[in-house]
Amino acid sequence: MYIAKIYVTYKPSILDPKGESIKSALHRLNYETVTDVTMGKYFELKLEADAATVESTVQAICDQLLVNVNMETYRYEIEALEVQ
Amino acid sequence: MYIAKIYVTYKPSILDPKGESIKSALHRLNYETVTDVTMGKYFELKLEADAATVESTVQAICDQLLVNVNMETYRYEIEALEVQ
Amino acid sequence: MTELTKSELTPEEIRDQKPYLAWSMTEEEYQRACQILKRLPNYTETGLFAVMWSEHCSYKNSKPVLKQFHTTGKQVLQGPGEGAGIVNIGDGQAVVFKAESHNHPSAVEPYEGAATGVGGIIRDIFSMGAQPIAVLDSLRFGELDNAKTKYLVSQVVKGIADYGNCIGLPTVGGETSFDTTYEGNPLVNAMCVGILDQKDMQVGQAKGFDNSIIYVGAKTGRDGIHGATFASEEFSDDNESDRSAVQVGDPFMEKLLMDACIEVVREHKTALVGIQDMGAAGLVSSSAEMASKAGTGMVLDLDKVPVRESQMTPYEMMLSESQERMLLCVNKGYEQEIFDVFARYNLDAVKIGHVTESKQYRLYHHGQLVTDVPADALASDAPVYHRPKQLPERLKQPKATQFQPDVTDLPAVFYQLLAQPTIASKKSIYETYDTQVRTNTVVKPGSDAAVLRIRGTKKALAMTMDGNARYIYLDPRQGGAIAVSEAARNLVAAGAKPLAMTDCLNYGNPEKPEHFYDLETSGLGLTDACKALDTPVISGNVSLYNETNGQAIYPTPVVGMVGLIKDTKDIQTLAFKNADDLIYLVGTTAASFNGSEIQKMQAGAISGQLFDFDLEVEKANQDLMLKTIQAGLTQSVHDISKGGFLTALAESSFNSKANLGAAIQWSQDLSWLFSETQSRFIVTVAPKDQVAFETAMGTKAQLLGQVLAQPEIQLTHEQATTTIDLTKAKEIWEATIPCLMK
Amino acid sequence: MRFAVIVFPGSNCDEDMYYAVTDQLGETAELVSYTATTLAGFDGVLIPGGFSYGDYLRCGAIARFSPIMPAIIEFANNGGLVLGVCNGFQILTEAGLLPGALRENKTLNFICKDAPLKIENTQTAFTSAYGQNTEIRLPIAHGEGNYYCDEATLAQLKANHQIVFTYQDNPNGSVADIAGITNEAGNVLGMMPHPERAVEWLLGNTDGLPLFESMAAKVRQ
Ligand SMILES: Nc1ncnc2c1ncn2[C@@H]1O[C@H](COP(=O)(O)OP(=O)(O)O)[C@@H](O)[C@H]1O
Ligand SMILES: [Mg+2]
Repeated sequence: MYIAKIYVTYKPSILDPKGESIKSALHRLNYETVTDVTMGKYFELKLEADAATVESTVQAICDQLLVNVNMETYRYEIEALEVQ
Repeated sequence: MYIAKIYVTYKPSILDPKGESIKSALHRLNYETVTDVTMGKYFELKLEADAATVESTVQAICDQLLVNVNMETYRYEIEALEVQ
Repeated sequence: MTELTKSELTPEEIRDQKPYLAWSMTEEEYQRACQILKRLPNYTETGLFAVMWSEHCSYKNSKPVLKQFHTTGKQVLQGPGEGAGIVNIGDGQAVVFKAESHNHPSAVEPYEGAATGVGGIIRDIFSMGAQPIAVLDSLRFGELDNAKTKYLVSQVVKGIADYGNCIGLPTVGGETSFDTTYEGNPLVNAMCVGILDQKDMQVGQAKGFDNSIIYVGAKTGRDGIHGATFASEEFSDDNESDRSAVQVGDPFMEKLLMDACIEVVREHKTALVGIQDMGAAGLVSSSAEMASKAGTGMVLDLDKVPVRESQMTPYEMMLSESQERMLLCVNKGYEQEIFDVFARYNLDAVKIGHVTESKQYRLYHHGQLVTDVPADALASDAPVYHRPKQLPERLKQPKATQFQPDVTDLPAVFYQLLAQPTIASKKSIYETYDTQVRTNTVVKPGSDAAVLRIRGTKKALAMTMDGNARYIYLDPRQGGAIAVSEAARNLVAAGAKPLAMTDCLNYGNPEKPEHFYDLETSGLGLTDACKALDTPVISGNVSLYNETNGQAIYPTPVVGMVGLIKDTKDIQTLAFKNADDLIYLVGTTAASFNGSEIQKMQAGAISGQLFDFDLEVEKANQDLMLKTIQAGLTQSVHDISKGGFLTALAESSFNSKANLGAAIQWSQDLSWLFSETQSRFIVTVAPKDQVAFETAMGTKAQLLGQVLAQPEIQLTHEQATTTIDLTKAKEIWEATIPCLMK
Repeated sequence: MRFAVIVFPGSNCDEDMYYAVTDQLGETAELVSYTATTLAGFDGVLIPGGFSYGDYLRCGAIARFSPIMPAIIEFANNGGLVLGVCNGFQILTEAGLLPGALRENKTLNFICKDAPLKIENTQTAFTSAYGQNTEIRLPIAHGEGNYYCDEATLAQLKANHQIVFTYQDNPNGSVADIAGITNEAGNVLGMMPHPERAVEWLLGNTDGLPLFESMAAKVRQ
């Protein structure tokens, strides 16, 4: 059993209206020290896969479904879970 | 300069319809090994704060704005960035 | 000079390496640019010429076709050429509308492509000083039998929904159809309608020497660079990855921009000279056009342009298609009051240049002159091509006989027809659109046309988007005329007098003579009907090169039309109102099957020579229908289109509040229940109005039966009665698209 | 009576609300900017639908920090009538004036249609003009109207009769079919359906009008 943690964010050139609007809200709340906000997606997947294939499966899932490769990039971490 | 990475997910007791819908989509795509999907939000904040206050600032930002504590939980990591 | 500009090719390198070919600029066009300048253009200048001379910005291939359009009428206040057209609706008010395609961006990135399509067309409307009141969307996809198409449908619909819902404009109508021809090349056309007091009319001109050019709205990023040339190219599998950053829409920003611009137009008339949105080819297109139209020149200081990313080159800034930006020309000395308005909306407003006498278009960057070209050369003097045409192979010897449907098991055929995605209910799509925000929507999606009242008056506007490409594929001229007629008929059915139209001309590569034939000939067909029905073209948009791997879509002109309802009491819907009302068929039916839905369903594809169509009959039927509606003699009116009489009859039942049905005596051939003969309406009339209605309509209307209290169609033909279960039929009709989308 | 209709950046049902209480109800109203800091002189506060600040983080999350919010909270705490519709409801929950939260619809889609509703409590300041056990239809138009609260809160809502409207045919997954609730004191109502869109025969529905009539009657008492 594995858990994959996947972080998806916009590519640098893509407008991130959410991040912008959160940043201005934080400035209005006097968190002036915040210079940059990006908002992305976070996925946790549990997989019953074996060590040999888990990484390629996670990658395929990202490319095919979770991530819009036109606009987004991603990174992931995979951890083995103790089987209960 | 610090970077805070913040992960927000629904509390475990709350049904996550997006996660469920992604799981069924993955099953339709024959990723049968995926047993569980949660989807959350991921924020990256850059802060010009000092070591003494950065953590409390990040916590306050989460509690006040980024997270709805009625239904969401969060965790975060803070890293110092090299000043350029 | 900065690092980045240094790495750009020199004029000589451009001449030798010809990067412009990859920007869809031909060798002759490059030579033409050299001649105009009497020197070699630099990198930025070459980019400006390439994008401004693209089909998308210059209409260089379609201009000869557009020239033939019927564009005048006493109702027209502003014809084609500005951001949108304007039509008089009396009382000092006007309606403003335009349609636009976003096909290429939506094929690549369906959510953002569709969303920014909606955003773009809304900007066109408020750039005329009008308050947008409604959005419509016309969508065409491949068959719903594969995951890719389902993905496109869901994302396009979500993109339209999210943008319109968030900005707070109701999406009130449109059409959705499915045909294999659109598989690699979906069509996403959006239309926006606005209202204006005639005293607030605006134009996108930069007049008056030394007046200020002010940039407002979102910051400029590297998104969509060369989007306009990209829209003027065919798709092929090998350029899939080679695309610049996707444009992301920000409807929240646009809401602020819209409100601020309308405030400026209404309340700062002395300050404002001209206003234009930054659409395709962004800053260069808006500024060069504003100067060219006014016969002036312009100087812009690119260091003042608000940017989102660092180290942007002049080339990138000028060609960026970042969304939610506008360009204003403001009288010298009045800048501050304009800045103040935008500041209240938390929007950037920055003076980036001024109008000059010289007619030159000059750009400075880091103190250097980086562009110095005649403004007209970029805009009004772009090349125009008269493309050769050739009768397409498919039209050479079409089979004259009409397809004969097999209706042995009539209910079964009918249920199957209702399960064709093009016929099936689109509720699962339009229910994701806010159709009521602004509380003017009297008739919501699902009827022939949407109707919005004009607050404070007795008037209302009816609006629709229509176009049956199958007919045009079989007969470009007649098909073109039918597209306009059908739109007008939908408005008449709602109780409106058609006023004028806009269009999206979606075609294949015009450099191929057969496609140019389709474009030109269907254009003539549109014109025939525009003249006959007095619905001039007041705005529109051309989308060519809709091809994937060399295969073009059906020639698909989409017509957007708006009509005026003088008194809200005349508003009609297609829904049956009361049991025992009489059911009439207006117009005559013939065997019209080539190009029909039933031909596609039973034969697998459309073919043959299109059925006959008579514009004079169309005009006469519409006029009489409208007069009779205005006389208050009708309970419901529905135009008959795809699927024919029986489909239309069922739709009137499905939309009725009390699940009403119909008893019908049919004396013609049974299969003609599915005929798509044009110029027809189904009308219900209260029994008390029978005599008056029949007197008014004369031989045009034929009594076929009456409305039933229960949900079934009892169809009597040659003494035998067939019953169609409308509860079952409705279930099929409503479940089809949601099921196919799973 | 005099209503304040609050306008946040991104509000888009503000004018609809304004026309509902002026043109249709015949009372007076004023559009009040989010930058205002006082509500002196108003008898009722209407927080309209829309997408305040784009609803980019969570619906209503950013709007609740607007300059007008302290005045709204004070107005509510003094017993003034506050109605939040759609985005207004979301803002009221984010601001803590109402319990719970609104999440994405279980269908994951925006839904715009008429929803049949049951009025669970006709004794409130917002529903007294409706008859007992009335069933009404009001338009809904939202992507995030799925009401959530924990068990304890739900029990309290029930015990205090704070649940005012429920869906007959739950469209969005709301806990206990909840479409609208009041605060404990009963002077703050949040609801997802749009009463201001149902006040005119021409637009096909007047089921929303008694809600505003109830508010006006309460103020005149
Ligand atoms: N994409 C859409 N957006 C909004 N409304 C739509 C859409 N597609 C269909 N509709 C609604 O459904 C009705 C029926 O659709 P359709 O069968 O395509 O129309 P028609 O044949 O009358 O032109 C349309 O008149 C319109 O009100
Ligand atoms: Mg129709």
